[in-house]
Amino acid sequence: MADWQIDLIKVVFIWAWALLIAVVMTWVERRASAMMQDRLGPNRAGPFGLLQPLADGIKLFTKEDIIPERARKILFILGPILFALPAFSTYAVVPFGDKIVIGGKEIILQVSDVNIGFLYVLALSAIAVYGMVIGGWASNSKYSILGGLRATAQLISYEVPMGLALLTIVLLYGTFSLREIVLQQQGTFLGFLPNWGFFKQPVGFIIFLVAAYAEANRVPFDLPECESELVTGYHTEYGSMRLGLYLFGEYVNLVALSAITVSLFFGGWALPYVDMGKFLGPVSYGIASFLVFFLKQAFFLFLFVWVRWTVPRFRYDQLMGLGWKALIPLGLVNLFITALLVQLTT
Amino acid sequence: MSKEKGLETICITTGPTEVGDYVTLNIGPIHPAMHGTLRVITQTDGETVISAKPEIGYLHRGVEKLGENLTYSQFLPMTDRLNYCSAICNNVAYEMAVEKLLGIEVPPKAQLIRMIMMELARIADHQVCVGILGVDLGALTPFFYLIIQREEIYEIFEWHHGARLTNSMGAIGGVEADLPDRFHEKWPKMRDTIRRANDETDSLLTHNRIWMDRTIGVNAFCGDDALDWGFTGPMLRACGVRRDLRKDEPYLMYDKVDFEVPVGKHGDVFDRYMVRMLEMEESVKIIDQAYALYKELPDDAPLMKKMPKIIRPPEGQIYHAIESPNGELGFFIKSDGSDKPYRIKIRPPCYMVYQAFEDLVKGEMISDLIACLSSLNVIAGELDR
Amino acid sequence: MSLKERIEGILGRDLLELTEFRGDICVEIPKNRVIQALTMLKEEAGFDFLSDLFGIDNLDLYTKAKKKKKKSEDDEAQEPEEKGPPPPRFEVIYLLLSLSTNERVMVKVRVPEDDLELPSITGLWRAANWPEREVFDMFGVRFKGHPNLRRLLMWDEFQDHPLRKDYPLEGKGEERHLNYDIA
Amino acid sequence: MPRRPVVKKEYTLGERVYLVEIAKGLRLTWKHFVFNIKASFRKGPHTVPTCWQYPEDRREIAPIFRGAHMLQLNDKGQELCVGCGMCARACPAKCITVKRGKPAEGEEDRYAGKTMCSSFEIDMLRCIFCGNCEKACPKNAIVLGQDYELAEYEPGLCIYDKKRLISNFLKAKAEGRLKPPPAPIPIDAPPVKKKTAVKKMAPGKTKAKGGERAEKGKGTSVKEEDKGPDK
Repeated sequence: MADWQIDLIKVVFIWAWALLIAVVMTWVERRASAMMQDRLGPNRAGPFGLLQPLADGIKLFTKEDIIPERARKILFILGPILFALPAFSTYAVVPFGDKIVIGGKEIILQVSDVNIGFLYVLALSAIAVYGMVIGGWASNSKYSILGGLRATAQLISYEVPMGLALLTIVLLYGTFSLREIVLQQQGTFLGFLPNWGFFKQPVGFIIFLVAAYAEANRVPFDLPECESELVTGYHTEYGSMRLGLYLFGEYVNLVALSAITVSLFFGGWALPYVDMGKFLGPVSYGIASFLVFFLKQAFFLFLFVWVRWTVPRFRYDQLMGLGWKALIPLGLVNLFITALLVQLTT
Repeated sequence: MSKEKGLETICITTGPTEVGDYVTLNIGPIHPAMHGTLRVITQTDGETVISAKPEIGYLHRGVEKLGENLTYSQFLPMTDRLNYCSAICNNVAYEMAVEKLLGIEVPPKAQLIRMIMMELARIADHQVCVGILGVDLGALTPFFYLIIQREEIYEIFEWHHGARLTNSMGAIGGVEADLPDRFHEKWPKMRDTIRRANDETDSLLTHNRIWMDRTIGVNAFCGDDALDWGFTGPMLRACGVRRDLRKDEPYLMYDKVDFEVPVGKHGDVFDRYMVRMLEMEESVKIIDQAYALYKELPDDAPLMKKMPKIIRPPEGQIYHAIESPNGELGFFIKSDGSDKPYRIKIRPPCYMVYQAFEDLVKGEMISDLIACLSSLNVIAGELDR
Repeated sequence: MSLKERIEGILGRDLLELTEFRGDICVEIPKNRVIQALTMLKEEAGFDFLSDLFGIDNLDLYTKAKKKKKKSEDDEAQEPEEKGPPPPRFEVIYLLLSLSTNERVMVKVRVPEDDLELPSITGLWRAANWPEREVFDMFGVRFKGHPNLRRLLMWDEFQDHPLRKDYPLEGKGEERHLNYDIA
Repeated sequence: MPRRPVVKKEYTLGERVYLVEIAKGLRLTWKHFVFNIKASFRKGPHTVPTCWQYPEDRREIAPIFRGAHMLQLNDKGQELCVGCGMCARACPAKCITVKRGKPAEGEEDRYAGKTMCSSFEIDMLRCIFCGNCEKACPKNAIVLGQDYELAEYEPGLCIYDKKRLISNFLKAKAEGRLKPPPAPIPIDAPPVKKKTAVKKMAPGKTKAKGGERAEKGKGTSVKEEDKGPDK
């Protein structure tokens, strides 16, 4: 097989996989929240209600597509696409496994190992905000525009702490490439802890996690769509599959963010203390590393759901206050200390 | 963010001053956070509310006019539709008003049953209010923990008088049924589950900093302002005024039971929430005591006064008020000696509270407007009548 | 000193009538002295809380009384009473409450049909704001000095006053007229 | 600007850092999650205690529930309704229309009374399920049953006629969901003076007056009251 064919397969596979997880996530969200709230959740369509997302998809596809009068038509159509695309594209740099040897050919389980993977992630998450603000603006509705504006302010504010948290990781590992970082996290640290970013950078991890919640517009940071205040915020006027794209993009975003969390702070595909490569064949090793990665990712995906159904929502000014007055100073101090330590130890 | 207040005041004072620079945001009557059909026309400067004009009447059904055309016992089901979260309190308030007009007093057992049912209804009402407050602030889970307990309460209602929401409990002159077996069976267990649900709500919300930031200091209100606006009930008590008709003008057998009146300090959303949470606890205590009193009475103790089939009160006018979950619920009835009331005026508690809405939310943010509205527990059925 | 005596002492000449029914005291005050009398009650008698404010239409009461009289006195000529000015059709009742003593008093003001105006007491109690609007809405009594005397429950274009006794229960067939200005 | 009391926010350190309380909350939701997951894997219906799987799994309805109306028959299968129209008069929603009639020749034993209702219609779209009709009924003929699924595809079907009301009864009888006969209400007889004085109200002669009038007006009223509505 030619290289481009392998790349194509990888691209198709990871897109399909991300889509699948996102689809299942909508089901997990509803079932898990139901279980936390002493309810049952959707359990009619298919076994355990697993076909519910499919039914929802069919519903969304077959609904009438309404573009409100006096909406900016082109932008209105562009909004959801701009929102969903960057979320998908983030997967390009996520190392979802180590490598797999098929037919003597070593395939790295990553679409492309860009040496500036970090910047790529940050840049894409910055683009996602356009989807929201354009959708909010084009809808010609006050609720939507408020949601769009909130989204802009929130995402821009939380990109800074996110960047600061990521910078500490860059300082630690000295590279921008996600694959390199994962490789450097193998082995142990201080003799007994796994050599994970989480143990080396707990503060950075917390900042990153909080910022990730804010970037994903999840409770407690779901101000842009805050259904009790802004109806549904920036996508109030959307219907049919355009709405579906927004909702879906959110989950794709979640999957991407938890994948990045895993590769930066939790050692990616590697198991702690155990080197799977030693006792597994090349093919099974590839699959195993992929599964390990997925399990770690699944934990964070569940955490997203779990937190959502536990905490209330911030207010706009409190959200800004947390970002600018707590996370950014904390991130700066953390960065400074990390830089100092790195300088002293090397 | 304890220093958040500073930022907020800057926002308010430096905002544009010309009217044209504000955004008019029409919240309601169809909006997820407008319980029932409320409508608030707000002018906002960014996220800050400059003015908020409540418009009411979307659920106006002319209950008072209807009352003038129905007989005294026919009007009873109409009172269910006032505050549908605690219909029993409306029923009892109306029944007691007519009984006052007739000059009769119901037998003690009936009084105790009414008390027990009213306190159950109060718990149910507060559960909804607190739960909805959580929902509007983004915490959906406590709502379910509370609403499950409400279902248990509704089951007792159903077994007592056959309806869950629109209860139409009792009749003029007493109650028609003894406490159901369900109550005897369930109450000892239910007392604990109600408390457990409250504890769970408490541990999910009360000390959570996000919740505290969202509620503490949000539309705080002065006690004397509240009295000037005619606040009653939990809203007034949250402002620090200890006033509870159950204590001040005891009716039924409230003077025989021992309970506390929880009082807040600042009248902010947090205090309202806490007052309601504590009141549920007090209601549980009241039910326990009333149940003990009830058990002392013989099984065949009378439940009803002997009433004529058609009630014709003498000419005159009375006003009778009880402490409903939202505050003073009063019925003014003027009789002209016929079988229909000449004029019925309902004094709904949230009517008075809601008219101060603009004062409550001015200068706060849109999110606080929503929080404020849910903490007022405005029930459109009661407000518009 | 009982409540009755206290009220009598405070209101003095402003007290037109004091009735008691089942412990509820109703005081009638003259129409042109509403503010003064209520201020006195608020400041001197300690009735510092306005519980409610509402109107009553006495039309049916009078027609009924007239019919009764006619029936009882048959055809004997007893006309002179009907020639006097008709009794004021409307009443507005203020429900006052004393927070310190927990006593309630109803203050009644009669409003004749040809002079449907009362001074607003929103300056005394802000709580009177919506109730006054509602009385205006339902009975057509105008309150002078009210900050925002618009219809409260009925829509603005509505013409009648539905709680008047001559308004039929099921309405006069009005339909809501909506004037959307579509640009 | 309205006056606002100054509120000082006094947080403990645990509250200040967000995460402690959030962790506590997470523990609570986790507990519920595990409990319900375990419950949902148990065999049998209604394992998650708060959820009823509605069409298959129904909650118990109280026998005195106020649902769809039915016209009762007595043990001999005779119609109890005499068409007196008390229910129609007691109805606050004015949804009942009754026409009184005489049973046709040779059909007298189909009816328990001397008269019967030649037509009986209840407009379920107007009905508010208050139960006043069954309280008013002197023969205990109309009762509100336990049916609560009353949706129809056409508005016309929501007007229940006599046939439908009787078939409601027969259905309920077949399913054993009949309403229990009303239990007598213990009534405070007039000579008994009240023992507990809560309100300071003169008993007044109004009650006696009202009672007299009622007794004069309708001989039956007191007896009916004695029998009392069910519940």
